Amino acid sequence: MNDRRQELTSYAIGYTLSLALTVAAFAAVRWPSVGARATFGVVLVLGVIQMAVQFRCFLHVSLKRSSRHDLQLILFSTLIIALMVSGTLVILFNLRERMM
Amino acid sequence: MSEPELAHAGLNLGPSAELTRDGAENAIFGFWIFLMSDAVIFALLFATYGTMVAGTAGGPTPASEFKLLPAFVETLLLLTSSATFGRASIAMKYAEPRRTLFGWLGATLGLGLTFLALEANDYATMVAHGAVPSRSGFLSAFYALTGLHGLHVAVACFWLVVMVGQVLAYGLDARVKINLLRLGLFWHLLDIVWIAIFSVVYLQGAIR
Amino acid sequence: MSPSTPVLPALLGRFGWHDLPFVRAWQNPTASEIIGAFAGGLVVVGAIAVAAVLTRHRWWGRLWSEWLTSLDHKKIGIMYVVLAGVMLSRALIEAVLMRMQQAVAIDAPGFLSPDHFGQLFSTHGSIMIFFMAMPFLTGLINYVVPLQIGARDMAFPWANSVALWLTIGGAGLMMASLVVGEFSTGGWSGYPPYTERDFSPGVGVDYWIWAVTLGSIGSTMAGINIACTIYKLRAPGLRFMRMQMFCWTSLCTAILMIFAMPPLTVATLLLALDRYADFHFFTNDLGGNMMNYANLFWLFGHPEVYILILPAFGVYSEVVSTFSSKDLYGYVSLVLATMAIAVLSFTVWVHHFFTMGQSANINAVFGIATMTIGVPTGVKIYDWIWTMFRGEVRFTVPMLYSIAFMMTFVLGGFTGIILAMPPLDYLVHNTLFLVAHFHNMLIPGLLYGMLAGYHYWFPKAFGFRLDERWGRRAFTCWVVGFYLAFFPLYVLGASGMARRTQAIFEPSFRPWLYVAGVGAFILLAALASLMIQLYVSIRDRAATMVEAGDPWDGRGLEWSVAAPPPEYNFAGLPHVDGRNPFYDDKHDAGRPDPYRSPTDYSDIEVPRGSMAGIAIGLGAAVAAFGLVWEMWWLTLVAAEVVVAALILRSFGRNQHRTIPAAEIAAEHEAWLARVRATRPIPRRLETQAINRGLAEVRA
Amino acid sequence: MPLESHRGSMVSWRSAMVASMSGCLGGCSALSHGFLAAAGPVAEQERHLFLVVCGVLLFVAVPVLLLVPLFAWHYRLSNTDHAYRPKWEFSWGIEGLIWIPPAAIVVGLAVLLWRWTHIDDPYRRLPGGPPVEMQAIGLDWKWVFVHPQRGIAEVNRLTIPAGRPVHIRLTSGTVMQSLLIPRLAGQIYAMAGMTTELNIAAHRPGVFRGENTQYNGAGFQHQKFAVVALAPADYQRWLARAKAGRRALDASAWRRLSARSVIAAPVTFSAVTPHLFDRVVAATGGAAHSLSKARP
Ligand code: HEO
Ligand code: HEM
Ligand SMILES: [Cu+2]
Repeated sequence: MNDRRQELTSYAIGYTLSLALTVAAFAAVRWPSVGARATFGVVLVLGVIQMAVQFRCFLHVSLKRSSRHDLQLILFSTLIIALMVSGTLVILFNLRERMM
Repeated sequence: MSEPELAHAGLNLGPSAELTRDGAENAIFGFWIFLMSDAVIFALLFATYGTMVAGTAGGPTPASEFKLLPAFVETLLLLTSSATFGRASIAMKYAEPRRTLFGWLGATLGLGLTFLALEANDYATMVAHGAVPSRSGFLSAFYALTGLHGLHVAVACFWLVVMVGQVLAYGLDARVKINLLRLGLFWHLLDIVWIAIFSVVYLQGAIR
Repeated sequence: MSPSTPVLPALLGRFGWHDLPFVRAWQNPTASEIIGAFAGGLVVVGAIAVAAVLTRHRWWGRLWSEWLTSLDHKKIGIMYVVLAGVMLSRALIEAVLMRMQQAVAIDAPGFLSPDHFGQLFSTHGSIMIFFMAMPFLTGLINYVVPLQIGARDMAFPWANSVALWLTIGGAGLMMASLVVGEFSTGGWSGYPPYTERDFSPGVGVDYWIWAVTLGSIGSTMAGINIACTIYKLRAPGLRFMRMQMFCWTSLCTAILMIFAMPPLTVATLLLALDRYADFHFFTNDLGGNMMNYANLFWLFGHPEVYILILPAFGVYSEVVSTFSSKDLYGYVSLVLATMAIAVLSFTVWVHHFFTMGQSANINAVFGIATMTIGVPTGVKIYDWIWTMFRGEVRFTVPMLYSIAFMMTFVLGGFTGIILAMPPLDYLVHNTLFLVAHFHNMLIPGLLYGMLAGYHYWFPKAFGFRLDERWGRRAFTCWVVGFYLAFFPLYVLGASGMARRTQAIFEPSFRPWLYVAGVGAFILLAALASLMIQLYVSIRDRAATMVEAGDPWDGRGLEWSVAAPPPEYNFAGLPHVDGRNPFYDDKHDAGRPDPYRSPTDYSDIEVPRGSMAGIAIGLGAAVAAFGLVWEMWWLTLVAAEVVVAALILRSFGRNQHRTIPAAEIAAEHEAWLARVRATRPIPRRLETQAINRGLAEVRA
Repeated sequence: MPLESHRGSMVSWRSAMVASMSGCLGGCSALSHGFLAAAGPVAEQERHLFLVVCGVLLFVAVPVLLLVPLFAWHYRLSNTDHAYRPKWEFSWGIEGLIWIPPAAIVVGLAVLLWRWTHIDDPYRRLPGGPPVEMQAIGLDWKWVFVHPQRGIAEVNRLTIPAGRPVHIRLTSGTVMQSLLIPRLAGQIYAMAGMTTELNIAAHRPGVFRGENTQYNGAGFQHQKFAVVALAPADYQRWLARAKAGRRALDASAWRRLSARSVIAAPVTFSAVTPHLFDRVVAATGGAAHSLSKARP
């Protein structure tokens, strides 16, 4: 039952960390201490960390050989998504700037 | 056991007549690919939202519409449901009593439905003071993004009910286990999408 | 078309009598309406004729149990290709109509109304891309990849069937638009705000949205399935770097499908929200932003053209190597080039809207990224050239297509690079120059590749070869017709003639349009030749049987089994130790006999047929039809059928059938015996009747 | 001076090219409507770039066009007089040959591309003094050109002075459109609620074809117009005559114009509602408009 224990712990850690990160993000907005841009930056960073936590603790994606395929898939997807999203934002904001 | 079982919690299917271990792994991998494809859809809706958030056309703005508290509660609900689902997959994997499994699945379902109810309530409040999707590009993007997520959660809840039916009908045979695993992945991913939603939509909107 | 008064809104939604082309032609018998009614009639009569033939020969039962509900990747592959053939015929006829119209409508109205012309280029483009090219390549991949990697089926046979039927459902909607209502005039790219309700209130755009969406979802599923198959089901020993090129290109195409179809789904669904629920994503007013549609569409559209071309590249790799009797030159380069093309194709989409007004920096970056794709593409072409080098080239039909491809595609690449230069694109964007460019890639690139694959693998799938003489005739027509039909368009485009033009007011364009018109007729003759070829080949099949399975002295595992292959593909799973496993076994001394019996036979599980695929695909199509016409009850009912089919399937158990080892052994040994009795033939006789599918081994 | 002589040779090379091209144009009268018959500085530069790029690309196309038939024919099965190496499948030398020169060509083209994309940016003002300011509004299925400084407007005809730069701001009163005058400059989209820009100029007086190239419905093929470039004196006369007319582009005229229709002949308006262009842009309250109020 050692494994079961280990998995339970993994979920517990994931849950606690996520909870903390969520609270931190909301708190950063509720009681802002830095400027708007910086706050948004903080929120984004906390969000990305929380995603990583959940991928690790809930979805069990890790550097282990056994989940290598999954990891590769996720990293490749992240690359494509980053290309698409950043491209979209850069292009549309540039267009906006040049059109008004 | 130091073996691949940990790759996906519960991918310990034991001997089975119908599906080999390989088959199970393929099934999960295929589902992973689907999830990534789905993630692209969400990503593009986020990008679209980002470009439209200022397109309020003189109507309601993020600042006027988004309340932190409901968003926070919804976040807690989804996060907790992810944890309860995780607990359910452990119950499945380690062949805990059927009652335990159902208990955790039921809790997950309850949390999911509550989340949906709260979200519907948010929508209703917004609609009540004229913040409808046809009002502006910003609201269109908001409803499409959160609505698609909500739709996913609704589908996941429905699927959960179907899975409970299958457990009742067949017990935990290989097919049921695989499908529960897939549902688990789906559920966790919805939570991850929600992280992006509360950061990019609600928190960004509430930043002053 | 003027909107018609609904007859029975509660039941039939927006439908009115005026939506029937027959009624329109009756009331307003212009050439345009009569052609429309004729096309609609053809669909109806065709459907009735097919049904009659099936009934007459009592084929319904067999058709249902052996084909429509089949989960066998080979049958699904064939059904995809049949769909592609049907849709190719329709879209090609439409192309000829457009060419005729432009040839006669010079300072004259021509015979097609502007609206009808608009529907024609929209259906032609949408069909060719989504319901001709995509099914064709998906079909070939479906048929060939499992055989090449030594697998018994795709990773998800059932999802395979669902994907097929979603695609057929989408194609069905395209056909339905001929019989009831109209089609979009917004082109295959469907740019809003023109396609918003404000400007296109009819059902046409809705047909387009749902047909494309179904096709798109089907392709996403196909992509997932193909990728998973290649990732997980390779035979023992078949490492990635031993895979055949066609598998590599299929894998990359599948990956592109997985990531490039979602943007299309997003674009069409957001447009649907605009149209149905008054959202404002792409509208002129209230904060809508049409530029995002262009952005989303081409996030899909550009990778899409590489989805189309990569499998064709795979076919050429197989064909050139086989018909040069030589190892493929530069395998590693080819693999790297394929991967490079796949990844780069996500970085260039802006070149489709260089003229939207973004800054020079952005245009330049994307222009340079676009040109970069020329390098790996060129590497591929050179690799095929060097594959012929010091080989023994046989001019069979697939090889002829490959040679014509290399020499013509390079010209299309040439103009592609011109378009990739933003300042030059400003001049010829949206003109026939662009139309010439992409047909120059799509016909000699994609279509020749698909046809080469069709000729190459046909004997494998059906056990007999296609007629060589008609094949050459068709080939000649495809090549001559292509040059005549499309090279004039470069001139016209450089002269500023816009695409999608129904009438022309510039007499100096006349000679070029005439030549293009003649070319279109020759292309039609090419299609007719293909049909005659099929007929002749079936008629004379006794003389061209290749049951031994290896008519071309093939290289990959697919040639090592009978033609047609048994349901389970391989009696015993092969073990792979090189890049040309079957060829090396045949030709290298000291290797095992390629026609040996497996060490032992065991039971094989194959999936049973399932009617859920057809229920889901057609249910989705009917639901979409209901959405088009605003027959909400129909949508509801059909959607429930879809959900019910999904649930029932998930509750189903016992979905496999076991073929006993003894049966397999008997069948396989009998085939081996027949192979041993077959006379091996040398390559110079391979197109003769004497070729029964066993290759002579070089002394 | 070396620089001078270099430029001299450049010019003579170009004039030779142009001469040979106009020879061809005699035969292919269609091309005389396109950018190969460039009549303004932008189109001329782009034509020049076009010729250079075509020249470079010959190095790409010709080897393939030569080698494919050569190898296919020489190594045909029936020719017994050639080497056969069925296992030969790699050579570092050839790898270098097929990767490096094409990559080098692309790098070269990339340099060209970067330079010329910036030079020919449609937003970039042309040299030659302050431009004539014009506004173009795309309608179904016609173009309205407004001369804001003079308060005159034309439909389906654009009159400009030859030899002077013209700066056009574009928008659309309906769906997306694209304005192309092939002999003068490349195209740019016009979209409702947004403003794009295009700079053109004509060297000499003449009449050039302009059109919308972005399909916008049943009258699309009719959305063509003439660009009339006049000598400065003629242009002044034209302005005076246009101003002397009596038609005004007022609200009712605008309503008639914005209906989906084709007009038979160009129309000139001697007066225009003030700020018509900006009103059209604002009327739709389009994307860029609201986006510009975005938060930082
Ligand atoms: C199968 C389809 C296919 C393929 C393979 C390609 C390939 C390419 N395309 Fe094309 N395209 C395709 C289909 C389309 N393209 C379009 C539009 C389009 C546009 C937008 C134009 C516009 O809208 O104004 C550009 C800039 C290009 C560029 C290119 C380039 C650079 C390549 C390159 O991949 C070509 C690479 C090949 C080369 C270069 C030749 C061989 C290389 C050698 C011999 C080596 C050396 C080469 C160099 C050093 C350069 N395409 C559209 C328009 C859709 C619409 O608007 O409706 C379609 C359908
Ligand atoms: C075989 C002979 C073919 C002929 C004669 C032909 C002819 C045409 C014509 C006349 C047009 C309209 C051009 C215009 O806008 O003025 C067109 C558009 C188009 N064709 Fe083809 N075509 C052929 C094959 C194909 C194939 C094989 C494909 C794709 C695989 C294809 C894809 C398209 C697309 C995408 C468009 C653009 C549609 C649009 O404008 O939205 N065509 N073709
Ligand atoms: Cu492209």
